This record gives sequence, structure tokens and C-alpha cells, in this order.
Amino acid sequence: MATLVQAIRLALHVGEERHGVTDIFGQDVGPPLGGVFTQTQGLRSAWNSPLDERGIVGAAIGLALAGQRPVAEIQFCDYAFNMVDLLKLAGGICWSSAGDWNCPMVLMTPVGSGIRGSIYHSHSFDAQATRVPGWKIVMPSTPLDAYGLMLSAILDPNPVMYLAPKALLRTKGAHFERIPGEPEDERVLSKMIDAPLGDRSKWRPEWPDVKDVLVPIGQARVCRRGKDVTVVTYGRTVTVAMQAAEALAAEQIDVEVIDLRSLAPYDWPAIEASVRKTRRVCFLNEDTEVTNFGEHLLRRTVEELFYELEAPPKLLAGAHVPGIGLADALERASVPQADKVTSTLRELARHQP
Amino acid sequence: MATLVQAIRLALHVGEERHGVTDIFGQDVGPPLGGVFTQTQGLRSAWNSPLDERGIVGAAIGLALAGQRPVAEIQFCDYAFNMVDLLKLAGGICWSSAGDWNCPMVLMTPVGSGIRGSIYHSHSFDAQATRVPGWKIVMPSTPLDAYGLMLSAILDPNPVMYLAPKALLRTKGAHFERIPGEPEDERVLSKMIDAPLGDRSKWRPEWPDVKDVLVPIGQARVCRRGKDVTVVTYGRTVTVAMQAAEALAAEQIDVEVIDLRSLAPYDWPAIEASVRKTRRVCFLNEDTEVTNFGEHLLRRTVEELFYELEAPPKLLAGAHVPGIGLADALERASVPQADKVTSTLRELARHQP
Amino acid sequence: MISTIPRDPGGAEESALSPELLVRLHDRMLLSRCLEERLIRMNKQGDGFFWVGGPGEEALNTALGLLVHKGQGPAFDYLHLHYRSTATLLAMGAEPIDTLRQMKNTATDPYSAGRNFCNHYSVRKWNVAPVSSPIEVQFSMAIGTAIAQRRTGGTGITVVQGGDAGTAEGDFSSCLVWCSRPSFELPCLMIIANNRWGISTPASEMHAERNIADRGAPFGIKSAVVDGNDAESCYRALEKAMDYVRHERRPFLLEAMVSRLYGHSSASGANFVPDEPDCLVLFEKKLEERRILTRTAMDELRAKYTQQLLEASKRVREEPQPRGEEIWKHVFAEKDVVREGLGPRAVTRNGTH
Amino acid sequence: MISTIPRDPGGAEESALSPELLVRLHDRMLLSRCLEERLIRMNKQGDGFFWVGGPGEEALNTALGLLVHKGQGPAFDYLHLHYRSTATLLAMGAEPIDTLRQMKNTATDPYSAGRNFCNHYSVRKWNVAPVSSPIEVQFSMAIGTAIAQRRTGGTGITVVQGGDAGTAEGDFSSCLVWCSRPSFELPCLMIIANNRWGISTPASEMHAERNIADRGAPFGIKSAVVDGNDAESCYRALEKAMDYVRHERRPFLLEAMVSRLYGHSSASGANFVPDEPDCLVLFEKKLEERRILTRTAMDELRAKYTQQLLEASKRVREEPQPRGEEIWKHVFAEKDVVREGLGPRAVTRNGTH
Ligand SMILES: Cc1ncc(C[n+]2csc(CCOP(=O)(O)OP(=O)(O)O)c2C)c(N)n1
Ligand SMILES: Cc1ncc(C[n+]2csc(CCOP(=O)(O)OP(=O)(O)O)c2C)c(N)n1
Ligand SMILES: [Mg+2]
Ligand SMILES: [Mg+2]
Repeated sequence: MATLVQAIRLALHVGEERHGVTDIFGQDVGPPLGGVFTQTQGLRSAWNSPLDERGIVGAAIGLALAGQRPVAEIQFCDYAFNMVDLLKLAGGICWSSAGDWNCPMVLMTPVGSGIRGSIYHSHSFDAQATRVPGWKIVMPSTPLDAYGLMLSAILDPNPVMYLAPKALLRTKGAHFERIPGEPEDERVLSKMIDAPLGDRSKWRPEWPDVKDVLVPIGQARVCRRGKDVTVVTYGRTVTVAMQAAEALAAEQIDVEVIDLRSLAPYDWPAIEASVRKTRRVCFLNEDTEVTNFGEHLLRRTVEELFYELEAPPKLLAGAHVPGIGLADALERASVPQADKVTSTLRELARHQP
Repeated sequence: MATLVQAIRLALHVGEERHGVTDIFGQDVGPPLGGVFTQTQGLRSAWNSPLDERGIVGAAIGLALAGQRPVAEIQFCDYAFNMVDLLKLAGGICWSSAGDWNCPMVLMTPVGSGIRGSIYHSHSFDAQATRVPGWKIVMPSTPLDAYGLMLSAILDPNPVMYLAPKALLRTKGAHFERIPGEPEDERVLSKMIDAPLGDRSKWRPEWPDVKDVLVPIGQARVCRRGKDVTVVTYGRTVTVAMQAAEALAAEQIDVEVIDLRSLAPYDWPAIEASVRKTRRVCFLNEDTEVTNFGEHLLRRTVEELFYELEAPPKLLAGAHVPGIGLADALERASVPQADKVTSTLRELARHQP
Repeated sequence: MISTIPRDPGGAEESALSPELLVRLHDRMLLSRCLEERLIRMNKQGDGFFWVGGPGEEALNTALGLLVHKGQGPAFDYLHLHYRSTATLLAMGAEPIDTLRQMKNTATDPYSAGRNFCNHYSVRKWNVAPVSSPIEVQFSMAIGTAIAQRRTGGTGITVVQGGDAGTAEGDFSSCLVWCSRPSFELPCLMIIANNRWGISTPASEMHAERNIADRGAPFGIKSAVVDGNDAESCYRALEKAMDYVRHERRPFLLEAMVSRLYGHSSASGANFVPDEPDCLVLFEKKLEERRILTRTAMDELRAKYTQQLLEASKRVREEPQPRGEEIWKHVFAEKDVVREGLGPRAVTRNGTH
Repeated sequence: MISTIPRDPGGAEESALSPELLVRLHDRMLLSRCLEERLIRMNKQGDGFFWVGGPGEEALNTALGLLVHKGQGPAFDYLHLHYRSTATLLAMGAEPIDTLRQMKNTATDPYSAGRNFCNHYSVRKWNVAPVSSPIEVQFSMAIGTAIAQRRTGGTGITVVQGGDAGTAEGDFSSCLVWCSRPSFELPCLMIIANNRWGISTPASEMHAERNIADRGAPFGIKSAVVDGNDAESCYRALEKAMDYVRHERRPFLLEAMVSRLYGHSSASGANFVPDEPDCLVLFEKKLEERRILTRTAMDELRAKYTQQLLEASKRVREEPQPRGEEIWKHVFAEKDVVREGLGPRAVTRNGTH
């Protein structure tokens, strides 16, 4: 089974071979490293850029305008805050030129906590990203989604932000979630496409013949059907929600877990259908909790489904503090943990209106 | 009566004379112009900076660390998106050094629509600002509040963002809201402190002896007491809410208008008390509506006051599009207008639970 | 007046420009001036909310427009211009009435459908990237079109232009760094129109550089300074510089010393500034002296253009304004217009979304 | 090996450093190396999540630490350092065990209370501004402390240091622009520790500058390049440069060619790199040759420090970790510690909030 990061790499490979991707670039994206998380190893269009996020995004915009198909990377989303103006610019190119131009580029960046990354390698970007109109935004939590969303992002005529939950990069998918064409044996896959340690100058990957899979942007995935309470989430916290759901199953509480996968546009029909069914909903993410994207979803839920609700809807999100501290206890206190998610869902399910 | 922009200037003058303000700087802040809205005319500490927002904020941080008392300006908040990382840095200096340092600086910037400023002179900054922990954030809607909040900002040991609603800069306060010490006659005031047109090289302002007034950061102002429905807002839309309230008074709908004044920290007790009374609430601002600060306030209201509510709480905010278009109809369609606010409040008041 | 200092590429004896070319240069310079004067008049009469434009840059910008290899895609020149590039567009063949449409923010404005300020051009079919108000971001975007052109080869180049004050922004530095990477030099012509002002702030107080062009030196980027008030010098300097970039496929930095004949914008009054050299007056004097055009002929031409533009402005006044609901158009592109325009090189498949 | 090229201020014959000074230099360099080796060992043994530090920069950074005018407030030197500045802090007198505490993210870590990565110092009483992970932002902040010192006069200067790759960020350019403004030159020493790498990316592929120091020239900023692997050269170059900045009150740009002896960080393995010159080995050889220290004495000293640090690391292991609820501490400063530390110059009034 491919890991999430291998799935990204496979999709980028398919992108450059079959879908016109011309440039995969950013800091340490090209050889020898191939990305600080191995995400771009062995790709023929991968190259290293100067240490300059503004240049990276500017270059991607220009490449897109010139009919190339760029996939640019910001090494950690923590370092994407010096060019929010350029994100706004890219998101506004089609709109401000009244449709004269479009700007088809992919910007990928690792997000979130979970690797004890301290203040500047633990940031989330979902709230910031959803504040920039004109972008599509995706965030996978499984290898197959990572693969299919990347291909959809590459083919989209708009700028697409691809948020990769860094804590999940090494996780594998479920058996039925295989990428069509990937080798049965994960050691075989690793041997084919993972760069060796040490000297890599002579190494070339051997790409498996994987098939196209497009995960449509804007479509959520119901990871677990349930009837008692809904949790709407994405990225790393999907796994936390699933843990909580398993724990609660033992208590006869049946949790529906929705992995949003796309944040813009997002799958309102999926949320609506679930809330109409369970009448209890928790929005879960790990970005800081003031002016948080989950608050948008909650607001819309309240505006449109107020009388469907049998409990006050909840948000679980990150603490509104300037960073995530290095020590274990600090990180754990800063982002929602399984126990808190479990107790919140339990309370929602048991809530007497 | 001082206008809002004159009130800012008076406060900055008091700041440099009595409270240690050492530097008031930014693009075109110093002579001869004294700010694109006249906000810094005649101030002895005002100086012009290079055209470099990152340098401006970096300089302010450094000045603060060196014990100076800087008030930096970003000419339009539309141009503040290339240094969000530095805002985060400033907001995190105390926290990441575990209290070793603090960073007392004021960053002021004009915000919002209302002057037909098109795509890049109409932005709001409240949603973005509230996403940066460690900052206090204020936004006046009257001259006296503008004055008192600026003095509080100057005296605060933390970084304070001062968002000035540009459409209100030329508006005057109510009679009872005079700044203590300002001349009775507004023409006299203008003659004393407004720079003449043409050559200003010999002009010196004559400052009235205004007294200190501190508007505490974190304290809302109830602009209008009412019992039927609450509107929580700030900045330019305070005036829109007041118009709507007047219109509805004729229909025997009694609207309570809360001017939040501080966005961080914000006055939750004031919101809570009002919602407990009216049981119907609308959050109103003009920033784009996805991942909007009003959504945070609404979420907290739902979480804490769900069973107090007799109608689904509402958000009225700006359209989630890449910019505000120049043409009248485009601007009007992009930010909440009085008629929409009025009808929303009417519906809320008349809503049958 | 600053004289032409062709430092590099230099030396070669300069052939005189043909009389036909001089007449053509004059024609477009004059038309551009008349257009700006019409725009200013419109703004003062309330037909349009804001004026910013290029009176004083006509010599430079007309020459640029005449020298551009016009067309769509990397085989032709990409243009990343600023809000003073009126003459460039007219010299390329833009219809003056379209500029009036943008001034009056009509629905018929082909550059932004009434969304953007005047002189904010966007012409995909001629590779003119959307002009946007934030200073200097075009220098980041230019990197990308130049990378594309480095790859595709041929003679298409990237031209990026901005003001003097804006070079303090990091984006200018980014462009220098990225354009000069060893073995990765980019075919990019950077033009600085140095009018010695940033709004009200004199360059002499902000910039230690003797010439901004000197900033190329540390990167091995060749540069020149040209008298932007001399049309022939501009033409020759641009011709040389473009020729160098086209064929050497390396960057070049050209600084032109220009005038700012109506101040910064309508925000500063848009009144004629008598004490700066006027490139049009100087050029007309030369043409008269050399008996290429008579005073009468030039006066008649001016009268004709003035009259035509007056009539055009009346027509524009009758044209429809955009409707509010149009703000929702073009937030996302539905198809990939950029790549479709490039023909068979574009990917043929679109996503399923 | 790169030889010292004192370009400016230059020429004067160099007096030999005293034996006492050489011994002191060696002592702190050695201690710093032993400390880094202990940190790396701790990380490999699981005592600390991440290592980044300065082995290879000891010659430069020790000299800097010894030459700093240490104290609080603008009369003393401000330091805006990077994550390789271990030796600077030790030379200033920092306790090695405190660095171990930060490595082990204990509650007792005086620099960040367990919040930040190791070698991210913050010492207000010595004017050491908080080191933060985002590359190059210290070059923006440095502007501010230098402005303060320009104002207060005296001999205090601002020192800002970063790596080579980081100079591609706009902040480096900002620092050059702001430091060299005509009649507003700033007493700022910019140091580039050029190890020819940005993580995995060689400078030779990203930077056309023959020397990064050349980037001062367009701004009239004097500069020099020094062999960072030669302790004496470093000391003398820094002494000269600091003397110039202190007394001329003008900026200086010093580039030191250094080694990166354990790779980028623990993320890249933190293994010893045998093929780069080792400043400590070179210095010890010299000291032995000149009979200032014997091999045995130096070996014994190394053994002593190694032992002391091992013991200290064991002690640190027993120290308490921060508790989760502490994340809420220091989000806001309650008092103005920066200005209080400066004594009577600070405003005496605090706000009422
Ligand atoms: C990033 C940014 N900051 C500030 C502004 C406001 N502003 C508009 S024009 C201008 C001065 C530009 O000066 P210069 O670059 O010399 O160009 P000029 O207008 O003189 O042609 C400023 C500060 C802006 N548009 N963008
Ligand atoms: C703004 C920013 N972008 C990216 C990174 C990730 N990063 C950490 S260190 C580094 C390389 C820095 O190279 P250089 O400036 O030469 O310093 P060195 O580590 O070589 O001392 C990068 C890209 C970062 N920390 N900050
Ligand atoms: Mg200028
Ligand atoms: Mg380096």
C-alpha cells in the first residue's frame, strides 16, 4: 500500500507524464533531496528554487499565465504568511480581469501538528486558505484521496491549494483503497520509487503504471456512517474522529464521520444530509479557533438548519495562542485530542434538547 | 467637533507629547503630506518610510524591543497581506520568549469600503487581524472612541492593531462626545490643526490642550438600547446598523446596537447580556463572509446561549469574492447595505420560534 | 536633464531613427497624452471615481509598445506593467475608448468589466498580464513567464515595469535573484520608470542608490540608465536592451528617468506640474527643428484627438453600468482559457468537476 | 580555503591577538562544540525532538560574542541572531545547561519554557532578541533597534546575522534599503554566515553573486568577506567592522565563509561531514604550533567539558516538563517589561485596562 506521501509522488508523476505538469518546484524539491518529506523524489520536472516564498508563488503565477502547468511547494505552511497578498492576487486574476485570464496552478504545502514541530512547523493553514476567494482548496487524509485530489488539482483551470497533513504523510491506506496499478507488495513499491539513502546521483525511479483516478473537488467522503451524531472534519483530525467513533461504538453511540476533503468549494449537501439525519454535529479541525473555517460551517448550519438541531452544534479546534509549543504536553493542550473529541461527541449524542 | 481623522491626529499628538510615542511612520506619513487621509499632519514624530511594508512592520517591532514607542502605519490595509508573518511574529514575541520580552507597538491602517476604492482600496482586515493571536485589535466608529482607543493602544504593553474605517474618517461625533479640551467651534479646530493646501513648509499646527481619555480595550459600547433584537457590529457598519435601527423604530421594533470597538479581546459579557435580553442577534460586518470574525462571535453565541435564542442567529457580511468592484452597483452588492440590514433585523424580530 | 548613459550593451554607433518611425512615435505619444488629459477631465467632472496614469512616461512607454513582439503565448513578449503604462497599450494598438470605459467603470470595459481603476489593463491575446494596484508584485510574477520563455526558447521575452519607490519592496530583489541564477538566467527585461517620487515622498530621502540600475551589478545583470524624457534615446535604449534579452536570453535592467506631469493621481489633485521636463514638448520641438512635422500639423493632430476623445467620453457615458449580481461572475474559471489559446500544446482532458 | 579579503575598512596592519584572548577564544569555541555534540547526542537518544545548531560557525560566533557590548537597552548592542548562534551566546556568558534545557523542552528552559526548538535564544537583559525559525525576518526587525540606536547615539549597535540562502528573501533587501537611507544611515552590522547551503540546495545553483557582500555596493554599504574558519581573522574582521559601525554610525555588511559540520539539522541526520574545514581543528593546530596551548591541555579541556555536559544532560532529564495549561501564559504581556528595564525614560502611566 502506498503511503500518503508516496501517493502524492505518484500523482505528480502521472501529472508530469500525462497531464502536462511542467514544473514541480520549491525549496529542496528537486534532487538530491526531493522534498523534506520525500514527496518529490525522482520526478523529472522537480527543481530547487531560491529560499524565497514570494518568488515561488510569483513564479507559479507567471508560469500558469504562460500556459505551463506548475505545482509549487511552500516547504511548511508556517512559511506561507509572507505572501498572502500573492495568494489573493492569484485568486483574483480571473475575477479582476473579468475572465480574460485564468490562473491554473497548484500550490502544495504540508500543514498541521503531530510531529513535535514546535512553533514554526506545526501551523495549520485551512482558516487562512479559506479566506482567499478564487482558490480551490483540498486536503486529503488517505493515500487514495491524496492521489485523486492531486490529479484533480492539476487538471483544474483555477489555482488550487493542496494542504498535506504532515502527520499523515507516512500512513497507509485501507486495503480496498489501493491506487489502481500500484504493486501488491509495499516493499516492491518502496524499492521502485523511494530514493536510496546516501548517493542518489545515479538513482532513477521505476514508476508503476498507475491509472488515473480523479477525486472531484468539492465532494466529501463519508468515512463512517452513523445515525446519532455527525462530525465534520478533514486532514489529520479525520483519524482522531475515527478513533473517537470506534470508542463510542462500544457505548452504542453511532457516529457519522465526514471527511470534507475539499474546503473550497465544500460539500454542503453532504453536511446538510448528515445533520438532517443525526441532528447533532461537531465541526473538528486543529487550526486556531478564532475566525476558524469550522465556525463558517457551523454558522451556515445554524442559519440553514437551526430547527433540525437537537443539540447546540460544537466546534473543536486549536487553542488561540501564538504557536504550538514543543513539549508534548504543550502540543497536546493546543490541538484537539481523541479523549476530548470522544467526550464532546458523547455529550452531543446524549444531549437532551 | 473633531472628525474621526482629527481625533486620531489629536491622540497621536497627545501620545508623542505625554506618553512617550517616539515614531509615527509609514508611507507618506511625514511631511509634506501627513498621511493620505491627513491623519498625521503636523506631528513632530511623523516621518516617511521606504515603500516597504515588511520593513515598516519589522522596524516597528525593533523599535518596540528597543524601548521606543512606535506607531506604524500601513497606508491601506489592502497592502498588509505581504507581511502577515511579521504580524504573527510580533504577536508571538512575548509568548515564544515565555514573557522575557514584550512588544509594545501600534499598527494603524485604514480599512473597509465606502470610498469607491475598487479592488485594492476597499479591503477589510478584521477577519485577518483576529486570526493573529497576541495582538489586541481595536476599531473605532466615532471620534471620541478613535481618540480614546488610540491612547489606550499607545499605553498598552502589547502590539495593538488600530483599524480605522476609512469611510468614517471625515465624520463628526455627537455633541456630547466632545474630546475634553477641543475648541467649541470646528472651524477653529480646523484652522489650528489642519495643514493648509499648497506650500506647507512653514506651517506649524497649534495644538489645543486636549485631556487624556482612555477607552479601555475590550469594552464595547451600547450605541442604542433596545429590547427586541441585538446587532453586534463595529466600524463603518455601526452607522448602517443605526440607520436600520431608526427605520425599525418606526415599526415599533426596538433594536439594540452594540459597537464592539475592540475585536481582541472582545466584550463577551456585553454580547451575552444583550442576547439574554433580546434573544435575537445579528452579527454585522463587511469583511468577506467565509471564515469571518462574526462567525466566531456567532459560534460562541450558539455554544453558550443556544437555549436563550428565539431565532437562528444571523451573520451579515461581505460577499466572498476576490475584491470589491469599482462601479457603484458592484460595491453595493459586495457589502451589507442598510436595506438588507433593516430587513434582516425585522425578520429576526418577527421570527416565530 | 539626465543624459543617456548607455552603459551596457553599449558603444555601437547609433543609427538615426527613420522619419516614419519618429512620426509614429509622436502620434502615439500625443494620443496617449490626450487620452490622459481626457481621463483627468472626466474624473474632475465626476465621470469616474479615480485617476492614475502615465503623463510624463509617454516617450518610454510608446517606444516600448512599438517594440513589443505582440501576440499570445511564450513565443511573444509578456508584459507585466504598472498603472502608468497607457502609452504602451496605445502603441500596441489598444482602442482609446476602452480606457475611457474603464475610467467610467462601464460593463463594456474590456479590461475589468467595471471592476478596476482606469489604466489597469489586461489583454490576454497580447500577453498583457492584469495590472494590479499593489506595488511591485508584477516583479514576482514576471519570474514565471520568463521561466516559461527560457524553456520554450525562441525570441519571446518578459518585460516587467514599475516605479522607483517600489524597488524598496522585496519583490524587486526577488526578480533580480531569480533572473540571474547561474545556468538558469532568464530572458527578462526589468524597467524602472524613475520619476523620483513615491506619492509625496522624494526618492532622494529614501534611496541611497546612485542609480537603481546599479542593483543589477551584484548579480551580474547588465543595466543602463536612459533619459526617459527623450523619445529617441528611449527607443534606442529599449531596442538594444530588448535585442540583448531576446538573443542572449539573459536579464537586463533598464532605468529611465521620467517626469510625473500630473502628480501622483487624482488623490493628489492631478494638476499639471510645470517644473518637470515634458517629453512630448521636447520631442515636438525636435521634430519641428528637424522639419519632420510642422507645429500646425501637430496642433491639428492634438485638436483632432482631443475632439475624438471628448466624443468618445460622451458615448461611454451612455453605456451600461455593471449590475450588482455580476460580482459572482468569474470567481472561478470554468475553462482553461490560457491553455486553450495556446492550441495543441494544452492538455485536452478536463477534470470531472 | 577562502582567504580573508578585508576589502573595507581595510589596509591597516593587523596587530596579533594576545595569548590570553586566543585562549579565551579557544575555550569558548571548544565549549560550544562540545555543547552541540551533546545536543546531537541527546537528540539521537530521544532526549529532545529536534536539533539545529552551529558546529562550523564557532570561530565567527565566538568572536562576535566576545566583542559584543553586552547589556540592556539602546546603549548596548542588540543581537538578532539565527539558530546557529550557540557560540555567540556562550561567549557572552550563557550557561550551557540552559541550552540543554531548551533541547529537552523543560519548564526550566529560560529561553522559551519548553516552547521552542534548541538554540532559539532570547535574553532580554543582554539585548538578544528572540531567535525565530522563519528565515530572514530578523533582518526586518533589526531595522528598528538600529533606528533607536541612531536616535540615542552613543556606541550601541545592532548586529543581525543569517545564512546565505536566506538572502534571497526580501527582508535582506529591506535591511539594505533602510540602513542606507541618505542622511538616515543606521548603525547596523549585517553578518552573513555563508556555508554555501540552504538545507540540500547548493548556493552555486541559486546565487549569481560572486560574494553576497557585493549586495551592499549599490547602496554604498561597505562590506568585507572573511574566512569564517579562521578564528583570528574573524575576530579582527568583526572588531574592525564593529568599530566602524559603532563610531561612524553607518551600516556594514560582513560575509563569513563558514562550514556546516553536521549538515543542516537532525532532519538531515546530523552526522559529521568530514570534507569541510573545521575551524576548531585549524585553530587548535595553530595554538599548538605557536605553543600557546598543548595538545594534552586541549584534550583534557575537551574531556572535561564533555563530562560536565553529560552530567548536565542527566540533570536536565530530571527537570519538570511544562504543563498543558501553561499554553495560556504570556499570550499577552501584563506589564511593559521592555520599558521598565530601561528605567526612568519609560512612561510611568499604564492604561486602565
Ligand atoms: C504594496 C503597496 N504599498 C503601498 C501602495 C500605495 N501606493 C500606491 S502608489 C505608491 C507610490 C509608488 O511609487 P513608485 O513605485 O515610485 O511609482 P510611481 O507612482 O512614482 O510611478 C504607493 C505607496 C500600493 N499601491 N501597494
Ligand atoms: C521563511 C522560511 N522559509 C523556509 C524555511 C525552511 N528552512 C529552514 S532552514 C532553511 C535553509 C536556510 O539556509 P541559509 O539561510 O543558508 O542558512 P543555513 O541553514 O545554511 O545556516 C530553510 C529553507 C524557513 N525556516 N523559513
Ligand atoms: Mg516614482
Ligand atoms: Mg546556508
